[in-house]
Formats: sequence, C-alpha cells, structure tokens
Amino acid sequence: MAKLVALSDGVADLVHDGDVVALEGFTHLIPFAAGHEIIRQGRRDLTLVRMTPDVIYDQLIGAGCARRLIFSWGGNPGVGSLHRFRDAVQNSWPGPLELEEHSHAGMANRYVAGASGLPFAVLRGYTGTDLPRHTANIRTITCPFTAETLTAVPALRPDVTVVHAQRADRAGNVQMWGITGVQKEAVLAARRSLVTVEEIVDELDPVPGQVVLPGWAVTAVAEAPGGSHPSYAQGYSVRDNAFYVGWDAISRDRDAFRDWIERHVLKVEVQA
Amino acid sequence: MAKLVALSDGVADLVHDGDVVALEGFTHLIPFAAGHEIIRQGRRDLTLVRMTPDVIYDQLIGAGCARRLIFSWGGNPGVGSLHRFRDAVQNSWPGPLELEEHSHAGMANRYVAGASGLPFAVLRGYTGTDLPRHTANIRTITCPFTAETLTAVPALRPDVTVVHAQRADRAGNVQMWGITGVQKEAVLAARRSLVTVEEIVDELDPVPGQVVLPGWAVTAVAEAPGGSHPSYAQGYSVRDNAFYVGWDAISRDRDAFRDWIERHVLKVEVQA
Amino acid sequence: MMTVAAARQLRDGTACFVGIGLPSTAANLARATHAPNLVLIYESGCLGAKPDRLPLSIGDGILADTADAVVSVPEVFNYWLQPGRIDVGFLGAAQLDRYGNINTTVIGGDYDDPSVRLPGAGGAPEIAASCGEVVVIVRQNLRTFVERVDFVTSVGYGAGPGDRERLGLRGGGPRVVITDLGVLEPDPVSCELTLTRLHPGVTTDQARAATGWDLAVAERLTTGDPPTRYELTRMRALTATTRENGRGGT
Amino acid sequence: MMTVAAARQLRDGTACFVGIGLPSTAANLARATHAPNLVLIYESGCLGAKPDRLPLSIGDGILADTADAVVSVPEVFNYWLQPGRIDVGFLGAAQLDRYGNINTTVIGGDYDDPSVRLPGAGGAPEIAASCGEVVVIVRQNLRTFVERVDFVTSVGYGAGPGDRERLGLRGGGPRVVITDLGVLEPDPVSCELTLTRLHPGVTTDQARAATGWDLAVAERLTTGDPPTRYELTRMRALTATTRENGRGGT
Repeated sequence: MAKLVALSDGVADLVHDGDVVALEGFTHLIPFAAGHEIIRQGRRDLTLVRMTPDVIYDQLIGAGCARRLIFSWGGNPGVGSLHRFRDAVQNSWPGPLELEEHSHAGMANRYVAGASGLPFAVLRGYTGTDLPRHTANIRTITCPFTAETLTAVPALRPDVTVVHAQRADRAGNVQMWGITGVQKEAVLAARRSLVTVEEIVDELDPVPGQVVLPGWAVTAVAEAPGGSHPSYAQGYSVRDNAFYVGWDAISRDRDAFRDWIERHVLKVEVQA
Repeated sequence: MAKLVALSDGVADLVHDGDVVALEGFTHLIPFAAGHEIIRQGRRDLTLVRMTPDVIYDQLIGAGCARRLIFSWGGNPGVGSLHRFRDAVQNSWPGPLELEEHSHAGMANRYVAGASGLPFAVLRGYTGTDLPRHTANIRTITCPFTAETLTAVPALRPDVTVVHAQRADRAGNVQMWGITGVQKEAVLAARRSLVTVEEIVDELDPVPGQVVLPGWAVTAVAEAPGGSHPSYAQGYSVRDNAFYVGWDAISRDRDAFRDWIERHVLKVEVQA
Repeated sequence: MMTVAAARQLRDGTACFVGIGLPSTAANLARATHAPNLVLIYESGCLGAKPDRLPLSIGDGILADTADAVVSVPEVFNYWLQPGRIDVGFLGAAQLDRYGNINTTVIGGDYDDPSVRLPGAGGAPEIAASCGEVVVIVRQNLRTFVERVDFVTSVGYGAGPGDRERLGLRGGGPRVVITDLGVLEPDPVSCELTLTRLHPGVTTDQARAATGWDLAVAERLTTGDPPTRYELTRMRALTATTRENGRGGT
Repeated sequence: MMTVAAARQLRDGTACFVGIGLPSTAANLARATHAPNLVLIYESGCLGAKPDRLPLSIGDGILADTADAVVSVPEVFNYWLQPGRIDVGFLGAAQLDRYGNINTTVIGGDYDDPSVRLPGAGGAPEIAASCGEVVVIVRQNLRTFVERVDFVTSVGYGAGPGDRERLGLRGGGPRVVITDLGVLEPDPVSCELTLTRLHPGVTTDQARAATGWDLAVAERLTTGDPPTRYELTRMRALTATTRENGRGGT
C-alpha cells in the first residue's frame, strides 16, 4: 500500500545523494514539482535516467544535482537544444556530466526488462550506428533458434522512479491517462517509487485510456496540483508551450538561469 | 484498412487447409462463431494455436479439423477436462493430434515476440519442469551482461489469427474491452487476421480499459452478433456458464458430440 | 474444511495469484473473513479483483468489473508474476510428491501415449517458480500423493535441499500443502513435506494410509480448529450467490 | 517549398512515423491536402493522430485526443515500428552524407568533448532501420551536407551498396531527401544521393555549392512545381491555428 506523503517528505525519504533516479514522462505528465523539490533539497551526484531529458533535467543539471545522465534524446521538444545540458557536456559547468547514450527503442526496452525482472532485453536496434562504440551497455545476442544476431541492452533498475499522474485514491492506487509513455515500466523497474498527482480522490472513476498502478506497487504518493507545469496533465491543464519557448533564452545564460532557479525554485514557499 | 466481410467469406479467404491458426480469447471474447464456420467449411490439417484451448478447440478437434495443437492449458475452465481433446490424444479419435506444450508465460511471450518482429523471447520459465524434454522450442540463453541463464522460446507467427471483439467502425478499427488477454499480440503476430465483432458502428466511443486495433493492422472484420457464445462479450452478454457445465456430458460421448455438431454447427443457417 | 484451512493461510494485505476452483474459493473466503485487503491476481489479467460471488472461470466478467486494473496476459506474467511481486501462489495438483513437485499434465503411460491426459501447465510452472511462496490445495489419497510424479509440471523442492537455488528459481517454493485430511509443511532441513496438522476427527494413520510414500509426521502434531460459524456463513454466502450464476466454483 | 515538397512525398493511406518540426508540418500538410487517410504515428504512442493544428511537441494533448489508439512508448517501438508495420519514416538531420547516413548527436571534436552537443538519437536509429522507406528533410548547406558525418546516429546506406543487408536492416532506407534547394534520391546502383529535382528558381550550381561532396546530378533533372494556391492556403491554416497555441511547429 503506497504511503500518502507531503512532496518534501517523499523526496527526503526516497531520493538520496548518489542515487540512480528516473523522472519519467513523455512530454505529458512530467514531474516538474518533484524535480524542483530535488533541487531545493540540494541532492548531489545523481545518475539521472530518462528517455527524453528535457527542461526539468536541464534545470537539475544546471543546479548541480547530476553527475551522470543515461538518456536517448536530450532536447527542448519543438524548440531546440537544452543549453544547461550542452554547457555541462561542452564546458563541464557547473560540473562534468558523464553520458550514457541510447536510442528510444533501447531505453524503452531497458525499462521493460527492469519491470519484467529480466537482466536484459532483446531488440532490433543500434545496428550500424556509432552508439555501441561509446557504451558497453549495447551488445549483440544470437537467437538460439534462428542464429540471427540481435541487439541486447541491460535492464534499467533505478533506485527511485518519480512520475506525475492525474489522480490517486487514498489507498495509493494511481490513475493516469492520455500519453502515458513509459511511466508504468519506469515505476515497476525501480526499487522505490514516488508519484505526484493532481489530486487525491475517494474513488477513481474509470477513464478511457487509463493506466492504473495498484497502490501496493507504489512506494509513496504526494499531492502536487499543477505539479507537471509547464508540461501538462490531460484533463487538468494544457501544455504551456510559451514556457518551453521562453526557456531557450533563460537557459542560454548562466546568470539568467541561476536567477530563474533562485526565484522560481529555491525561494518558493512549499507546503509542509 | 481492414475489409468488412461476411463471416463465411472471411473464413473462406483467410483460413486454409494446413494453416497455423490461432483463435484467441482468454475465457472472454472467444470466437465461437468463427470456429463453427471453420468446421462448416471442413478445414483440415490445421495447426491450432492457443494458450487455453477450451470448448471451441474441443469442437474443432472432435470435428477433425486439427492435426496439431500448440497450447499451454487445455481444459474446460471451471468444469474439468476436454473430452474430445483427451480422446484425440489418448485414442487418436477422430485422428491423431500432435501436441506442442508450453506454459502460459511461454505462450504469451511467444506471441509477444511474434508481434514484435523478433525471432524469440526471453523469460524466467520452465526451469526444472519436464516440459523442455518434449519440445525443441524451449531452450536456454545466456545474458550477455550478467552471464545468467534464462529461457528462450521462439516467436509464434500464425498464418491467421481470429479473435472476437465488441465493436468495429466502418474503417475496420476494432475496439475491445474487459479481459483482452493476448488478443492484440496474437493479431499482430499473425500474417493475416480476421476479427468478428458484436456490431459495426459509425463511431467508436471510447470505453475505459479499451484496446483498439487500428484497421490498417487487421485484414478483415466480420459482423457476428453473439459470436462469442457461450463465452461472452463484456457489455453485450454474460458468460453462459451452464453451457460449459453441460458441455462435459455432451463431449464425453462421441455420438452425442457428433449429434451436437450436426445440429448446432453444420445445420445452422448462416447469413451470406 | 480444506477450503477454510486454505483461506486461513492467506495473510491480509498480501498479493495472491489465484487459479480457479479451490484456490479461488479459498482466496475469496479469506477476503470475506480475516483478510479484506488481500489482493487477488488472476492470470486473465485482473489485478485486485473483488468479486462478491465466486467466478466459474478465471475470466468471468465479475473479475474485470471489480479489479483495480485489468492488464494484458503478457503483462500479468511479465510485469507482475515474473519479477516476484506476488507474495503467494495458490495451486492445485493432480499428483504431488514428497518434495512438493506437482503434476497437472499426464498420468500413466508415457508423455506421448498417456493413460490420462490432463489440462497441462497453464500459469503454474512460473507461479511455482516466482511467487514469494506457494500454497497447494489437493485432496490426499494414493492417486494424488505419489512417490514420484509422472510429469513435473511445476517444481516444488525438486529432488531436495538446494535444488531451487541450483535451478535459479527465485520464489520460496511450497510453504504449505492443505488437504482434506490436514496440513503438510516442508521440513526446514530436508524440504520433505511433513504432516504438521490434522483436521478435526482425522487420525495420523488415515493420513499415512492416504500417502504414497512413508509420510513424515511432526513431533508436535496439532489439530486444526474447526470452521467457525462466521467462516461457514461467509462460505455459504459465497457459494450461494455463485449457484445462482451457474454452478459452484469448487 | 521544402515542406510542400516533403508533403507531396507521402502517399494517401500509408502509415508514417513522424518526428516533430518539419516532418510533422509536412505530414500534417499532406493529410490536409492530397492524403486525408495518411496514418500519422508519433513516438509518444499516438497511432493515427489527426491534429487540426500543428503540435509543438510529439506529446501534445491534441495528438492523444485525436488518435485512433494511444499506446505505451515500449509498444510503439516494439509492436509497431520494429516489425516493419510503418511504411514511411520521416527524419530530420544535423548532418547528412552522400549515403544518407544521419548525425543528430555531436558535431566537431570527439564524442567525449564535442564542439556542439545535439539532442541525440531519440527514435531515429530504429526508424531509419525499420520503416519501409525513409524521407529526410534537411536544409542543404556546407554544414549539413558533409563528406562524412561526425557521428552515425541513423544509418542510410552505410558505406554503400549491400551495407543495409549486411547489417540486417530490414527497412528500405532513404528513398528521398528533401532540401530547401531540391530533391535528392539514391542512385539505384551506387546508392549515392543524386540531385533529381530542383525547386523553382534554384540552379544546379547553387545545389553543388551547398554540398560538401562532389554532388551527382541526374541526367534528367526536373524542376518541381511551385506550391499550389491550395497547398499554401492549407499550410497557412495549419500554422495560423498553431501560432494561437504558442509558436509555429517548424
């Protein structure tokens, strides 16, 4: 049964310095509020995992929380590059950032293997690209029936996965819908999980396209209304596209970035 | 785009003597009407594939359509054994039936591999059981990262998969809900597919828990109201448990069985 | 009594992978009595089903209607059973040996020409392998309790201590076997099933006579409490609502 | 013109895997003009999305709202892309070589210390490998059209004829490259990208000057038709509704 917690307590309990942390969300339902809490609590040396590290990872990287990034596409969706991510890779600011780089298909299957309790996954992928040159985590495997050569990637098992969802009930059953990406797999692959939700309700009315995570498969649930802004929560909010466009200018400049984090993350009053 | 066809035409076009045929459905949504049409059309030498061969496969086997069965649990759910299946295995009546036997986890993953365009799937399964002694289609594979030994099973690629669903629209988009089992995987794993539906509608109103198969991934759709009886179609009918109980007596006796098939399958007037 | 004894084995709040028949009846009885928060997982993909009557099959509509989530069959095996998320697996058996190995495949003759062809494996091999522990419900007699099963469909303790580890099976294996005569538990050292409890009115000699091997008996053999009036009432309520729907689930 | 030329490449009734930006604009223009039954697949899991405005990201709500089905990200890659169900993959590029190999990862320096760090692979390697054919949209200049890409993110024809087969890539590879100057297609024998069409007002010399290798030019070089009034009207309608929602998608 998931515990219902305050976001600050959830992050304090479940996210530790040095952890492998996945904050997932595929454009939709990105757990910005939880990411900001991680910044506020000053976590360091995190290995951040995510298929599409976008603005929230740009913020975590720029704020100095990350030592390493495992990912498949690091950009500002529809806008361009992530300048804090770039600055870390190109200039080691605010510190060096190790990369382990995959394709989406590879990352998705790594979560699937983690969720399935398997040590690896098999796919048709990466063949002929330069990606396998740069990580030992992309290998080949031979089909025991056809002798065909395929690609293998190891399971991802984050110490903690953080996702945002529309609703949970008081037993911690979590309900999300719309584009649900790889969130179920990311939660099930992790040793611990923290889910922020728009609201906690008495009953989860069924919704078409819903994914329900039973409360006994989730570690903790925290209410965080609007917790995916500037991303969105289908049925609750729309994507703040202007924010993503505006982030380009803020994030290009180290001082503008620091100022933004100071004003919009560090100095924010948080409910206990 | 799926073609909308009459059931008899769909079976005539898509199911051929000697084919590998999967009629899937996990207790719910079992395509009985299509199975009966296969019997009426006198198909022979089929390799029948299914996780849970139940009464419809008992009927196909007893009617002499099958040469081989690939399966993981052959019983009358909640009632007991399948007597036509038993009679074929124990006494070769009406003909011998070759078996290839798996576990549910193995069969489900074989469909997943087929749907995924992979030659095999990896799982933790079968280890220590006597199942691998009786088929070459259960082998071991070594994780290229941890050197752990796991089990591999080859992809299932039926020539044709037949399933029943609640609804389709005129573009052949198929909508099913409730217990949807392994039907999506079975359809996507097959070279051709035939979906029978309770009704064809103008618009598929979204339903919680729905699985939608896009029309361009389905070969043909046939309207067959009540086509899953004595199984059921959630939202349209309830399971006829009395039929399953009653089948035990009918199927124990070869003559009673033949008489039943004669009266309830062969002599049924079918819409063109 | 067998059903009640089995139901009592299920702790509240655990997740239980349930087959149809006796296991489903016992699990639903547990949920109706001492374990209201028991999470029932059916291989049809219903997670957290809360039926108010006994389903005839593992795919009855009542299971989907009342589940916390309905997932695909590949998902229930790959994401839920295989990683060891399910605490208890509940299995029946056509044959069982002293190490809790189970046969539900063929009896007599050989595999290709058996005397009796049974339904086969279903989800059982991986339930037996991956659940935290396994509870077996089986009637005890010389046909079922055999020296050696004719076919190993699901592994208990294999040929004895250390075999599960050697095979890489990650679940704990059979913790308890409930029969119509009593309760057996594996010896912590030898892994051999040992009679630890008799149902009221049953004698050790009866249990020995119904066992196809030299049955080990615990030094401190206890007698189970008879079903309470509450248990019997709830049991009758469950089966009554079921009969209206076709037939009893056992 | 680039967008219109790209849109014209998409045949009605086919399934097209669309990335955001120019590919999404072109695919939606095709759907709004000659290909109303074009099936748009977004890697966010939206199958058959029918947005009436251009999404800014591949995960905008409009895509899920209008899709025939929304599936998980693992499913879109494993069940839909990998088995070769998608006819056309639509890719952009930061660098492209004469064999249609694409770089979207790093430019300059080496991988660990690049001059420019780009977003990376995303879905592109497997789109390039598994779609029936690939359409590339890229601006043509000396920065993008290079003799050798600094990093092979997605494979075109590798080092030339036979390489895709040797690598076991089952899709057909780049069928056409649309640029702001014209259209290139692989030579059927050498697989080398060959200029086959120029946009109105563009000369061969301009195209050669914008290419970092010795550009092959087709014997029968044609000139594309300028955008029709209808195409321009639909294009403006798409981008206008988008601007209300934030910003153009290109």
